[in-house]
Amino acid sequence: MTYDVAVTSRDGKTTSYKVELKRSDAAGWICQVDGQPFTFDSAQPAADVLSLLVGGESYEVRRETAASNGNGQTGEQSIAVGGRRYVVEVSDPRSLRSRKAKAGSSEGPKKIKAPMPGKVVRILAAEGDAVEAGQGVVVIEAMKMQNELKSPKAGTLKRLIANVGMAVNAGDTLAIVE
Amino acid sequence: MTYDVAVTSRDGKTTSYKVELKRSDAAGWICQVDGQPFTFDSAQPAADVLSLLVGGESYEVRRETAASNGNGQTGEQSIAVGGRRYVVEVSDPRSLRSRKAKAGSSEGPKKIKAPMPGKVVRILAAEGDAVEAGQGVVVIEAMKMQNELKSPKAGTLKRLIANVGMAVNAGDTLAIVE
Amino acid sequence: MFKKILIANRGEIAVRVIRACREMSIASVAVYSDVDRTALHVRKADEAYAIGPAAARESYLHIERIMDVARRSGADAIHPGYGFLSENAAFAQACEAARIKFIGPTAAAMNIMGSKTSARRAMEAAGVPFVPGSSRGLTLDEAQKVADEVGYPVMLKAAAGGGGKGMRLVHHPRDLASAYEGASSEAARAFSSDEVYIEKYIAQPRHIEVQVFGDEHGNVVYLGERECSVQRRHQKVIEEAPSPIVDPAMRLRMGETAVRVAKAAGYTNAGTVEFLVDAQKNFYFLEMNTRLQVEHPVTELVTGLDLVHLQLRVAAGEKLPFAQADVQLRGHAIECRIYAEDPDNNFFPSPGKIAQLVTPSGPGIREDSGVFEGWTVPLDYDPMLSKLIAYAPTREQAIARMLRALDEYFVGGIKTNVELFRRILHDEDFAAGRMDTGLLDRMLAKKMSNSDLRDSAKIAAVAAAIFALSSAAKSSDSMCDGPSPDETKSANGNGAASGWKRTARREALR
Amino acid sequence: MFKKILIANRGEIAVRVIRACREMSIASVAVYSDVDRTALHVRKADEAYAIGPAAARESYLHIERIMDVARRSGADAIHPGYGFLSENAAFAQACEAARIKFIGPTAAAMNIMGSKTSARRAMEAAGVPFVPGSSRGLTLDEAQKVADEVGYPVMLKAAAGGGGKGMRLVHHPRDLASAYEGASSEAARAFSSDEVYIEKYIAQPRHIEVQVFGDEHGNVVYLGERECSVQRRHQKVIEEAPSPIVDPAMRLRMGETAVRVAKAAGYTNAGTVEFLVDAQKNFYFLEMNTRLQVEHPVTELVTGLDLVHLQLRVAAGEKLPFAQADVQLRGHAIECRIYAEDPDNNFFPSPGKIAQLVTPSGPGIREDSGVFEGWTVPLDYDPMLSKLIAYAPTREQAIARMLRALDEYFVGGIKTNVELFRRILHDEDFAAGRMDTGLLDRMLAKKMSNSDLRDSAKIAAVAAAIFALSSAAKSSDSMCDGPSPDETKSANGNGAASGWKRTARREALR
Repeated sequence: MTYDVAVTSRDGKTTSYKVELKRSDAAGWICQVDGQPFTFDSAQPAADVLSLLVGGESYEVRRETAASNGNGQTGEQSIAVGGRRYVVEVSDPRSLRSRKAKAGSSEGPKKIKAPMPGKVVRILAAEGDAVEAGQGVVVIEAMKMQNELKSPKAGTLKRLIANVGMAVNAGDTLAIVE
Repeated sequence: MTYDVAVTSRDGKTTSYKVELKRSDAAGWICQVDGQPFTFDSAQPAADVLSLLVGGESYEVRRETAASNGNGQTGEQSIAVGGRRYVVEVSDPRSLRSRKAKAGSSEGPKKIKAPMPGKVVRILAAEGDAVEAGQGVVVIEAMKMQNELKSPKAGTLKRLIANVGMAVNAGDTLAIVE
Repeated sequence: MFKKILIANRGEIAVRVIRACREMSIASVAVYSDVDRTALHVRKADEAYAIGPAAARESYLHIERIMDVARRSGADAIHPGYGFLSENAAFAQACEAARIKFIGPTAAAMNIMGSKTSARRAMEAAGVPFVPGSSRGLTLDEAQKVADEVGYPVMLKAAAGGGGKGMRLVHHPRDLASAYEGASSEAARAFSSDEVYIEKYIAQPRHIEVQVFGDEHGNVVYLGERECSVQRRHQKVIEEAPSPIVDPAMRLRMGETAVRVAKAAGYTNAGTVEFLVDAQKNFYFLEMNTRLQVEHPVTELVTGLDLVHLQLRVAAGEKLPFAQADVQLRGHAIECRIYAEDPDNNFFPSPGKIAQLVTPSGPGIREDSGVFEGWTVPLDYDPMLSKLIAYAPTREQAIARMLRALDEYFVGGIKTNVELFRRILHDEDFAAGRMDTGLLDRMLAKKMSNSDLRDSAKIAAVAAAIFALSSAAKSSDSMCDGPSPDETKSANGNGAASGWKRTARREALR
Repeated sequence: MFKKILIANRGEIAVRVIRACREMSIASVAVYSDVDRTALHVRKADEAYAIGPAAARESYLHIERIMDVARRSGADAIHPGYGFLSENAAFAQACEAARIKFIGPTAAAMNIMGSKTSARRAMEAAGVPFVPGSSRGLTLDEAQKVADEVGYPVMLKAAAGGGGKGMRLVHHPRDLASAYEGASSEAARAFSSDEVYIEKYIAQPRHIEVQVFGDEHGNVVYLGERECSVQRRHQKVIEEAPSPIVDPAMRLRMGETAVRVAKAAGYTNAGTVEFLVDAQKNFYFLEMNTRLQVEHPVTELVTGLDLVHLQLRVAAGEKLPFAQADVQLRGHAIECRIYAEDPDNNFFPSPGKIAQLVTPSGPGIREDSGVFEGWTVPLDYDPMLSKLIAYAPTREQAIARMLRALDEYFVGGIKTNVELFRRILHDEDFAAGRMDTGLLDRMLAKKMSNSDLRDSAKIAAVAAAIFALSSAAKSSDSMCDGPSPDETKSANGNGAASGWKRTARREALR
């Protein structure tokens, strides 16, 4: 089995690996990463947990799927190695779903989405305004905290969906910058 | 739905209850135990866990099924209320399984079974010997501990299956007293 | 001693108090809102009663409903925890009226301390050192005058406030008006009072607080200090005891000042006197919190005391069982507040279902948690999940121990700030004890080094592939019955867990 | 300090040592047998290597294989934990030969203490008080003579023994022969030496031990005592510190005797001197355990020290970082050894899969565990799952706290002795500190009161019915798709958990 795996670390850098899992002659397993041999032993103590021994080095690995947001899209899959988390995207050449998954990557005008449920308490820019990257556009309040949603890029505030007092769900689009 | 529930506490006493679960007029539920009304609220925080509120009193209840023993028979079901455990046997009048379950209760000659896997290290009585209730018959060693298996009743050691050095599984019959 | 105590709170602090009740053979009564029916505090209490919908003001802030449960259940005392009604004098009065003991200070003492301006008047009379500024709520015009007098930068604060809400730092006169508006509107929402006042802003101050405890026989002691300078938006993130910069002489001075504060207010039970400390180690009275603090465990670990047990005994009229001289500090304790929030996304709260939960344990580790695996964190309340506390003989060991515990801590399904703590505890300035309330913001401004984050990416990639393979396996397994050869041959139950192997094998045989 | 330490053990103690290594930034190397591939110590270590099949003598007792891993991994020290090779002088010698530091006493010191008879000779020379009896292994004939001299009852003991194996109490001369046979054969199996000796039996003695610690510069200190009188078949069940009967004067006498014992053996690192204490508080040397004890955490909690950190530092050649005068005891600590065994069935070991695991936490609770939910406890080793330790300012509070923690503790799928501890901690004699090594057997002989066990049977019955209904529901649910109305209407994810309600509703609508 061969998988294309895109690994994104917390600093946003994404690296892609081609991982081929093959049975070794012995009880162990041989894996090729980007064509280079990679030998290890793996066991699964519990669901979503792997214990990997790579040449003696012990790695505890956990998988998690982030809670699905308001839009019913299921959240991203991430892998924690020891204390470090990576967002991963696995595509199996033979599967369609994974290719579909890739599609969602953001193109065209950038949306400002509500990252969680809450209430809009202030609007900081008007439709048509020019906005800087990182400039505050909408303030929502949730769990007694006010949070300013910033423009992802410099441009024009093309659409403003949010209005003060409006209740929003995670994932709702509040404004569009172009 | 009505169930017959046999509850056995750790001191061996068994009490039987007839439990009828019925919807109440309100959102809550009405239950009759042996014909007496019994009102409560129930929620299930996780699998095998119940939170019962009975007139305000909060009970955390957990269900467990003991590990199946060597013979593949699945173990007994028990219910823990707070710190206390009870072995329960639920029979649904409409189901056959539960009646079958009842069948297994010990009749006729009493068996001395290995309560867990181990090795027979000593035999303390010979076939045909008269044995007292509680008299040692077989000694098995497991987890570095020697344990003496005693006769469940006074009688004759009718059969002796175990012999020194023999490896035994949980549930294996080692001897029969009649 | 009390027979039955109602806990007017939720989350970890409710569980904390329920545990203390159990340890003292006192019946505990929980209250819960609709979204908390299966919450830990409901399940651990001896009794539990619903008090309304999710919105706090309809449930945990609803005095009448809580008093009604207290009467119905026959509770003879109420513990308010922190937050919610804990510093609400009206609630304390309602308890007095119902002849139910409020476990905390008197309503009178609360009223003095409840408004920062009245607190300031009382404390100035007692000769407690203050940061220059106004001692009462101000109009915008007045605010502008006072700001000019004490000089910029200045801090706007909600008179009825606490926990950083309704606070604004102003560097330039031109920003004062908008900040004033923001502070007072936020204050209005948070405390239903828009009164704000002004103080001179102390650059890079430390936040150090002193735990005090008073009985109802006039005895007041201090139980050492807590360093709480690691903050974000004026919210404490890490607390420790003792403070790395407080020596015995300074501890004595701060402690005695704190006791003077408490006595000036006729204070009883547990309280905390917060000080700002400048670079020259001068300390200024900030406010007094008339409740048990979130961070009380670090004081418990270094003093060997149990502050909640003590609260109950003192509230029941007992004398403090020890004198000031008996209080000895030993070792070092650090607390991390584990929040359901996303440090990579502007610290937005991240409510939702906890799909996996692995909590640390072992030597020197204490966890006060309000959650469990499978619990869905409601979005209606403060997103704190639990408090992780590490104790060790020295500060250096306590930091290393906390890092070990954080490595063991895993919360799946929602985002948490666990990784943030790793970063803070690895920070040079933090390790050296060079802290001020700006430390965290400066740290967050720095970019993380990639090397630090990427060296196990390859492992992650391989693991992801293995998981993919094993889930592919499950679907196929479900179709064929009977265990695979490996399952039967596995040495014990644990061997059989390695499901992906046999599938990969199957793959290879194709 | 060491760069990399191999832990030649498994279970909770291996995890305990690995945690200490992490806290001291030392790489840790685990070894494991075939059944332990997914064990906690393998997963928590930085490195892990297989050393053979389940049988201990093929893996955890196999010196060559462990030394081989040490060499391959480049470990510069080995921590033996307790049990297995921890008191095996040959292993210590193998380490010396390989220039790998053995974290414990020298092989020479072990040899002196390893055989009780040689230990006795050395200690008698140092003027340490002893129970009358023989000071060497005896033939049956000799045993009979000595027994007649000191008078019955007498105790037969394995010279190479420890932990109660190969011990027999003999009340009458006629039972001596069979007991001798049993003791020596058990000794042969356990320690591959059938040497046994005899001691006068002290009626209703207490078992109190003193923790000692020596560095490699001639300094030896004592760290207070542990009361270990609650035993079953000479196996400790509950340990606490301090002992309820030891006052400062007695502590001083026992401590100084223990230090004398250690010095007489040229002892270094952590060790424990066990004493028998009779009704008049006379204490007699029992044996010295040349390793870290299972029950070391209670000493850590009352002294504020970390004994494993200390072991590593002392083994690395550091001086003890404190003097005897600096050792202060504070508060009270109790440890319960949680075993996979069935108290209702003659304490038979109960290996198997841990289907559910809920562990206690919160104030004053420490758990040192070697297991996790889903782990299958192998039948090849000691069935201890974890150690639960409670700390509080007073013994009374510590007992109450432990009871609270036991109520929170739940292990599903296998039998444990958790309920046994509830019973012990509720016992009047235990509560009063009236303990001797016969306490537990006497307690177990008593029948339990029914009232104590049956009053929530009705709740259990109702719960069983609800579970039955909800499982019935699941099967039917799986056939119909789409959520039930309740699921959609539930306030948050938690509400939806109450699966049985909607089924019951369906039932009612039929």
